[in-house]
Amino acid sequence: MLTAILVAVAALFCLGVLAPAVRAGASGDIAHDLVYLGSALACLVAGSAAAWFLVGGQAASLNATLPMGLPWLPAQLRIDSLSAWFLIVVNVIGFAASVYGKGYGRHVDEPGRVLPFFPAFLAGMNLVPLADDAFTFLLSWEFMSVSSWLLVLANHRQPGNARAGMIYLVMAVFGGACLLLAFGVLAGAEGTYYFADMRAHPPTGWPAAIALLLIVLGTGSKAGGVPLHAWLPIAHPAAPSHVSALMSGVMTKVALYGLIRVMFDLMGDPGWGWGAVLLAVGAVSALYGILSALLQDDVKTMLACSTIENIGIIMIGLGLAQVFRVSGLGALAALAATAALLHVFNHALMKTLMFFVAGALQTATGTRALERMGGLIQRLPITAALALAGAAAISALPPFNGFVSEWMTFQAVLGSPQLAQWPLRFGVPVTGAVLALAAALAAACFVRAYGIAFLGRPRSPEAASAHEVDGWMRAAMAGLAALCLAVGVLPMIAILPLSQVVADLVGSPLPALADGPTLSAWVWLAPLEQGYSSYSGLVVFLTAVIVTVSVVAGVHRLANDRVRRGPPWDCGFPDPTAAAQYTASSFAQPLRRVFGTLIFRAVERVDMPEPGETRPARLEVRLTDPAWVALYAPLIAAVGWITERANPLQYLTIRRYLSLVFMALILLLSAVALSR
Amino acid sequence: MLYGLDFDIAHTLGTSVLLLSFALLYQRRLTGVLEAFALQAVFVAAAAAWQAWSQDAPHLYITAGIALGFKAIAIPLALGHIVRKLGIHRTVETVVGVNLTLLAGVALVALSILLVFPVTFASGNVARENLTLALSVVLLGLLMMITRRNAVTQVIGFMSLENGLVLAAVGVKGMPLVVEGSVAFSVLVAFIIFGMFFFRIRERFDTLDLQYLETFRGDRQVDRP
Amino acid sequence: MNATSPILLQALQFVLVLAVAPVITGISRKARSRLLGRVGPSIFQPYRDIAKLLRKDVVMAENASWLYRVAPYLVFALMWLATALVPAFVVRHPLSPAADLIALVGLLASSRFLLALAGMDVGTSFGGIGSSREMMISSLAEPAMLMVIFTMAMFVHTTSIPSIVDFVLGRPVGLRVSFALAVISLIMVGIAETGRIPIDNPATHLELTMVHEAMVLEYSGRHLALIEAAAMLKLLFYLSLIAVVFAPWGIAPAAATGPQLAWGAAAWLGKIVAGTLALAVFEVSIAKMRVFRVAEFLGGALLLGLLGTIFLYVSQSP
Amino acid sequence: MSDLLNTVYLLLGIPLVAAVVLVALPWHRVSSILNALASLATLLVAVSLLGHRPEVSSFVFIDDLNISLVVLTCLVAFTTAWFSASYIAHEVEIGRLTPTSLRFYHAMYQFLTFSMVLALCANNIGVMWVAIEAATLTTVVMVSIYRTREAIEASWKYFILGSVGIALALFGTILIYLAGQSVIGPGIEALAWTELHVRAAKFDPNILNLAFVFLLVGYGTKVGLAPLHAWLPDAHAEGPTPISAVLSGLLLNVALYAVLRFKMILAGNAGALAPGPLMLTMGLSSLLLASVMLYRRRDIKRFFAYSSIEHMGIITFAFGVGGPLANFAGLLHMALHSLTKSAIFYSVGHIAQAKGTQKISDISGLTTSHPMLGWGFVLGVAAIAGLPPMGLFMSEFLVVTSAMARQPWLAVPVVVGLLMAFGALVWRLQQVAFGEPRGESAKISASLLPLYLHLALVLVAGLWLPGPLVAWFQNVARLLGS
Repeated sequence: MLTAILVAVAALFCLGVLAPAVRAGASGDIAHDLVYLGSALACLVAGSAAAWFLVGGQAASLNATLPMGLPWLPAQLRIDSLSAWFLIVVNVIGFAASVYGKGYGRHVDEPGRVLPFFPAFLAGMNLVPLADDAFTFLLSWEFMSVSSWLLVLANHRQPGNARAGMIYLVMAVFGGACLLLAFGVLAGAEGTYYFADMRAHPPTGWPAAIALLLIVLGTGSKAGGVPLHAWLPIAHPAAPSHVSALMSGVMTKVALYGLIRVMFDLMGDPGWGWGAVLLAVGAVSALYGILSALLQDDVKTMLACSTIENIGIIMIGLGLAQVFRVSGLGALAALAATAALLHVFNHALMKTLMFFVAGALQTATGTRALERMGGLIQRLPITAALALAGAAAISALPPFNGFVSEWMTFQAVLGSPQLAQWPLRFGVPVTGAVLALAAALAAACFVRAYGIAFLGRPRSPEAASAHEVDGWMRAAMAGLAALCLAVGVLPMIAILPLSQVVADLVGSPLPALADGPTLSAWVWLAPLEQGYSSYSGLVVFLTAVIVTVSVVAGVHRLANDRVRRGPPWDCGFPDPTAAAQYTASSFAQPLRRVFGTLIFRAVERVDMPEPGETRPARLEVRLTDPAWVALYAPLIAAVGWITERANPLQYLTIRRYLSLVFMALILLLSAVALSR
Repeated sequence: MLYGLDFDIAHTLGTSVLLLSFALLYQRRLTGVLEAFALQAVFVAAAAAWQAWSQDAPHLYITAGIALGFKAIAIPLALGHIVRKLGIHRTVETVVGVNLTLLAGVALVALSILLVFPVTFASGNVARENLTLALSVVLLGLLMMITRRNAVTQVIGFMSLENGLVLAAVGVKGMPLVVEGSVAFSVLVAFIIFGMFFFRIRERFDTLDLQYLETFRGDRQVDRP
Repeated sequence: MNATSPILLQALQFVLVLAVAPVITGISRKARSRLLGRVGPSIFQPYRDIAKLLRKDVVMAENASWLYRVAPYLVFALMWLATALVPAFVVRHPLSPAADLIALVGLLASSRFLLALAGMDVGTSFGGIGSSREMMISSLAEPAMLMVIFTMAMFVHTTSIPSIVDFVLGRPVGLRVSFALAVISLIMVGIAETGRIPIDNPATHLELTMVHEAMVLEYSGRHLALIEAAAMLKLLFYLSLIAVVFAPWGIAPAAATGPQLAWGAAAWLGKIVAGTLALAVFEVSIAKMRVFRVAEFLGGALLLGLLGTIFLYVSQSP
Repeated sequence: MSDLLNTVYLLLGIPLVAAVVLVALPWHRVSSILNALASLATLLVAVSLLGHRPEVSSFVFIDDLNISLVVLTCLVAFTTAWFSASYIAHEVEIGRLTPTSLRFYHAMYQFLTFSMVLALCANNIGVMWVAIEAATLTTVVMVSIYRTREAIEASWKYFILGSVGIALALFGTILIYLAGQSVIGPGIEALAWTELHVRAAKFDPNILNLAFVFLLVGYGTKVGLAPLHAWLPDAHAEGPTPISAVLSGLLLNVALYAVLRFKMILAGNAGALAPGPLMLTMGLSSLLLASVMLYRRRDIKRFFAYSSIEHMGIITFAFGVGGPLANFAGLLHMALHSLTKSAIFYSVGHIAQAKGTQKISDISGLTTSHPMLGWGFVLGVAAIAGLPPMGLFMSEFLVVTSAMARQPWLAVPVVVGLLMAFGALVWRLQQVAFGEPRGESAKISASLLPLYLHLALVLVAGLWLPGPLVAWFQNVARLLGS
């Protein structure tokens, strides 16, 4: 199986190399089809191989050694349940993205800048979970960053994208540097970079703390955890939509894979404090992310911000798993871990779906600004229906998949009374409250987005004359929507493969699955004990369907089902122009008043024309990212300051340079003189 | 064999070279600097010749010859010519006060003694003394290069630094390539002086010509990130 | 008479809640008018309204989309389902494990989600106002509700209502600080969610004040009937939720006999009617708030809920 | 008399003869081709050294350390000559260079090759010193070849600082001889590497320490270590680009090679103080200073000159850390840096010619206007920035991790410096390579093969290293000690 995956990865690399050649040699279209269909195939192979490994489960892990890198450090590759799970996530989404790209790629400005790097990016993301030594891990990690950076720069002519790419790559490399140092600590003085050796003797005391801090910094910054998130809403939207989907839906998860691998696997028992750190970061990220999403006007930026929220939710799950694990509460740890890993999958599905929708909107209307859309449910009915599913899923509404993982996270939160540490006993419920708030705000956020984009009347001629997107894109979106519903209705299809992963991760399986997947386990999701807290997507879904059908039937029997069309009533004052309808910013206004002024220093400025002026009044809303103000801006300023101060060194006179030489000489001489 | 005398003479010559380095630092007039340097060159030549005799290494006579002919006579003349031709005003402009420079010089000598002192030699004290003196002369030469603004004085500083090298080289038994080395250096110095002629250096090395100092600093205005 | 089949009871509850919901609304209106010194309509007026609406034609804006037409049915169905899943007269139904408290909140959220979208469909400014305010209110009310649930669940270690009921019934009655806080918070949430004064006024058409009404302004005929019915069900949902979670006394145990069932039903009716009257008194005794004060109101509810959970440890700590 | 059969003499002879011939040739097209051919011949001879090593003679020798550097030098010299053929042709067209100065240029080029190879192969510290001085003076002259005021000031600066460096290095050399002759006895043997390395243990440690300081400062000036680096940026910026390529790619390495040789002597002597700390300090200061200075540069060649300082700092740091792993990393980084940096200068040369300017702010959108050149540039800069899968990622990984293994805290400033430099590189890279193309853009007819050849080598090195190379490096790394 590992071989199959490696072959697929190699194929992806080859595609990346071939693409420009084919473009130059044959034609762009051939290259296009070759790349996207090829990557779809490769993802299919790799994904099914990983799934087969996980479900078939005859071997705990498979190893392979490639004669690459340094002679005494050949690349170690290994697949175990954890990496298999993440490989499944990567490749399911990769497959969808390739199919989508088959259609969407036609609308990219400069395909030549996308085709070579798209498969390379996929390959990089496939390699990270496979890496079994620090060098290979970092190599593929950085490679993943580089290829996605080039994809971010794909439409490099648009203003602002250069800045996006710059910030993105620098932050990515910062994360990589943190990981490099962390692995240096883990490797210890004898410097063995194999994960196996690190696992064998994990550090303790200060080194362990430093290593974990660096790991959290490195992976957290890549995953977009607050306060290192600021690059994410800038970079993810800049890429073409199918790439944004991969970056937001998958790459952030791969980053979390690194976190899990080190904290749960390599470090042994890092103690509950780090779980608490994850909880805190997760809570802040969740709330912050969704609030900023709620205030965005750019669809893709909004989605990127909501990614920050979901990363927060996953981190909360991981933090809970960590604290429960070290407190010896196996069942709860398993529950929390399942919730987190399930949300990894769910969020990948729904965020990708939503980014695909954003791409469809962009191709249909040529804009990403909500304020220029509207009424698209009429023009893009199918996309609208699929988008509705995605929005419901990402707002954690039953019977979709988002609800399942959040429900399980809540169940895990409810286990907090069994914890011994008082800080956690108080902290976890607060986290739960934040989580609840985030979930509710998510619903508001996506009602706003969907309502403004798809409902109402067209706000721009482009929106009025939009056309439904092509079959490939619709197929990709439909597939993902179907998966969202399927996982929501029958969570077992995802939880069952997860059981092995969780068991390996926290050392104890999910109690519900202790005695295999029984029928009741399939129907009733009762993670802890049968009869207690339980949820059944299937039953809810079926009953809802039955009830709805009977209601429809009943109402149409009882009532007269005549329908008259007329102008909207609107309390008797139908507004003439579409510009008068509710806008995205006006929709967000109440919540902006409640939260925005506090967190984002939101400033609303109404520019009201004098009587007699004909220009329209404008409402201008300015938001500032506190993390940017507090962290990034000062750093940039500091660099500017230092460089400014150092710059004169370029303009000294020769005599001064000679004196520098002289000083150096004297210093070294006196050092030698004093060294004995 | 006359070990003591050998030692004394070598020592005396070396010491006088060092003293003349101080004299170079002390001089306030350009002509005076030139004379002091010529005298130093003479002593270096003498030291070389003495070593040639005492180690009976005839090739050192060549070194002595170069030192005498080139550095003690030709260069001072050439420089004097430049000084007159370019009409460089006669006084030496110093960066830090002369007394301060001298103090620094003393400190440098102390440092070199400190450095060489623990060295133990199979080959008698000759080399040790020589080494101390040579090291001091080298450091003093460098000091002169950086504490004098005038191009001529800087060249002279460089050459007295090189005198230190010669002193060290001849002091060591059977050092090969000394001649080649001194020749190479004469070439180097010739280059420098030629350059000063060629580029019309009035003041310092780093102002080839006053008018365009700014153009090269064009790198200064910056587009920020 | 032996234990009747659970399926039948479940079906019975579906019918029962549907039947009772309008009269509860009727009672609350009647009570309120009486307290205001008016005679007020009969408590059965809501039935007539719904029937009338069902008979009327639907007048729909030209640009109304399929979502606009589908929404009322789904909203009503989900609300009905949710209300039917809250144990009324008997503790455990076959469907109860399908949705614990959190899932019930989820169902409500789904129906609200659809309704808010439907409000924005036609693209009138009223619909927008309504949806935006509705989502703002719910975004605070929902977490408050969840905190109340946490308070119960952390104490009882479960979120399924039957287990909670068993637990509460299974031990001597003792008023706990947490529960007091929780019930207050839950009442505040209920008031907000069911669009009563001081959050919203079900009987206003004044743009500054209305929330729910603005959202459904465009609806007419059977669609409006469904939405009205859903609103009534929502009121009933909260009443019976509070009743069953905080005062489950009298409810019939699982596998109950006829008399137990009858007694259970009677107790339930009594409790919700009492709740309705209390609500009416509360409503007439205070004034409607500005929309932006709602945040503070619900923020208070959220904090109370959180306090409740924290106090659990205080009361629990050895 | 096997010395005369020694292949090394052939290696040295070819460029010397070529230099003499080229002085005589008036036609610059012919001479540029001849120049390339001569370098090719030199390269072939150098490669033949890999097959059988000539026995050590009293004058020249080949061992694990210098063989790889010799081959590298000849390779880069050849590719640079190839690149220079097209570059120079363009310079003549636009009249920046006259045929007469070109005769000079090509002869000098061969002489430079000769002196660098001599410095590498010399089995005599005196000869090596002479060779490095010769190389310096040659480059001084070549930097000033454009005769612009900037070029002249740059070469003058280079000349003065270089001369002082030479003088100090000579003093150090004399001291080493002094240390040697007291053990080996007077005479030429006391200057031979082969002797010095074997007998190092018995030398007087105090003289060795003293000597090493002078050698470090002296040759360090050539390496461009801060604060001795002042000549380097201007010399790179103002000279013809092929010379910048050779300077960055080769001459710095040669000077560093000298330092390493002396480090080996100290490593062989128990009493001498570890040179590590000194080199660590110099390396770190260079790295940090360069990473800061990178930000305000507007001239693209000066920009990459500073990046060379940065990388020399990294290499020196690696050797300062010491130990087999760090030394290996240093050697690897040396080789890869010279390949990458020369490749970058090739592309920069073409860019400057295509755009008619060296101002970064006037260059943009290169991947659009000149795809092959632009992407080559992107690859090169990505490599120099240490991005995978290029080789420098591997060497930098090794540098940092080996530093972590020995002095964990030192790894932090290194990483900070690397990040700083990285930021500047990416910033400028995006500015030059992406965005809307601006300004004039002439088509360039030059072959980009040298550029892509180097990049391919660097890429391969990033994924797989040939066994023998690793064996030599490991052996040398052991000799370099800690």
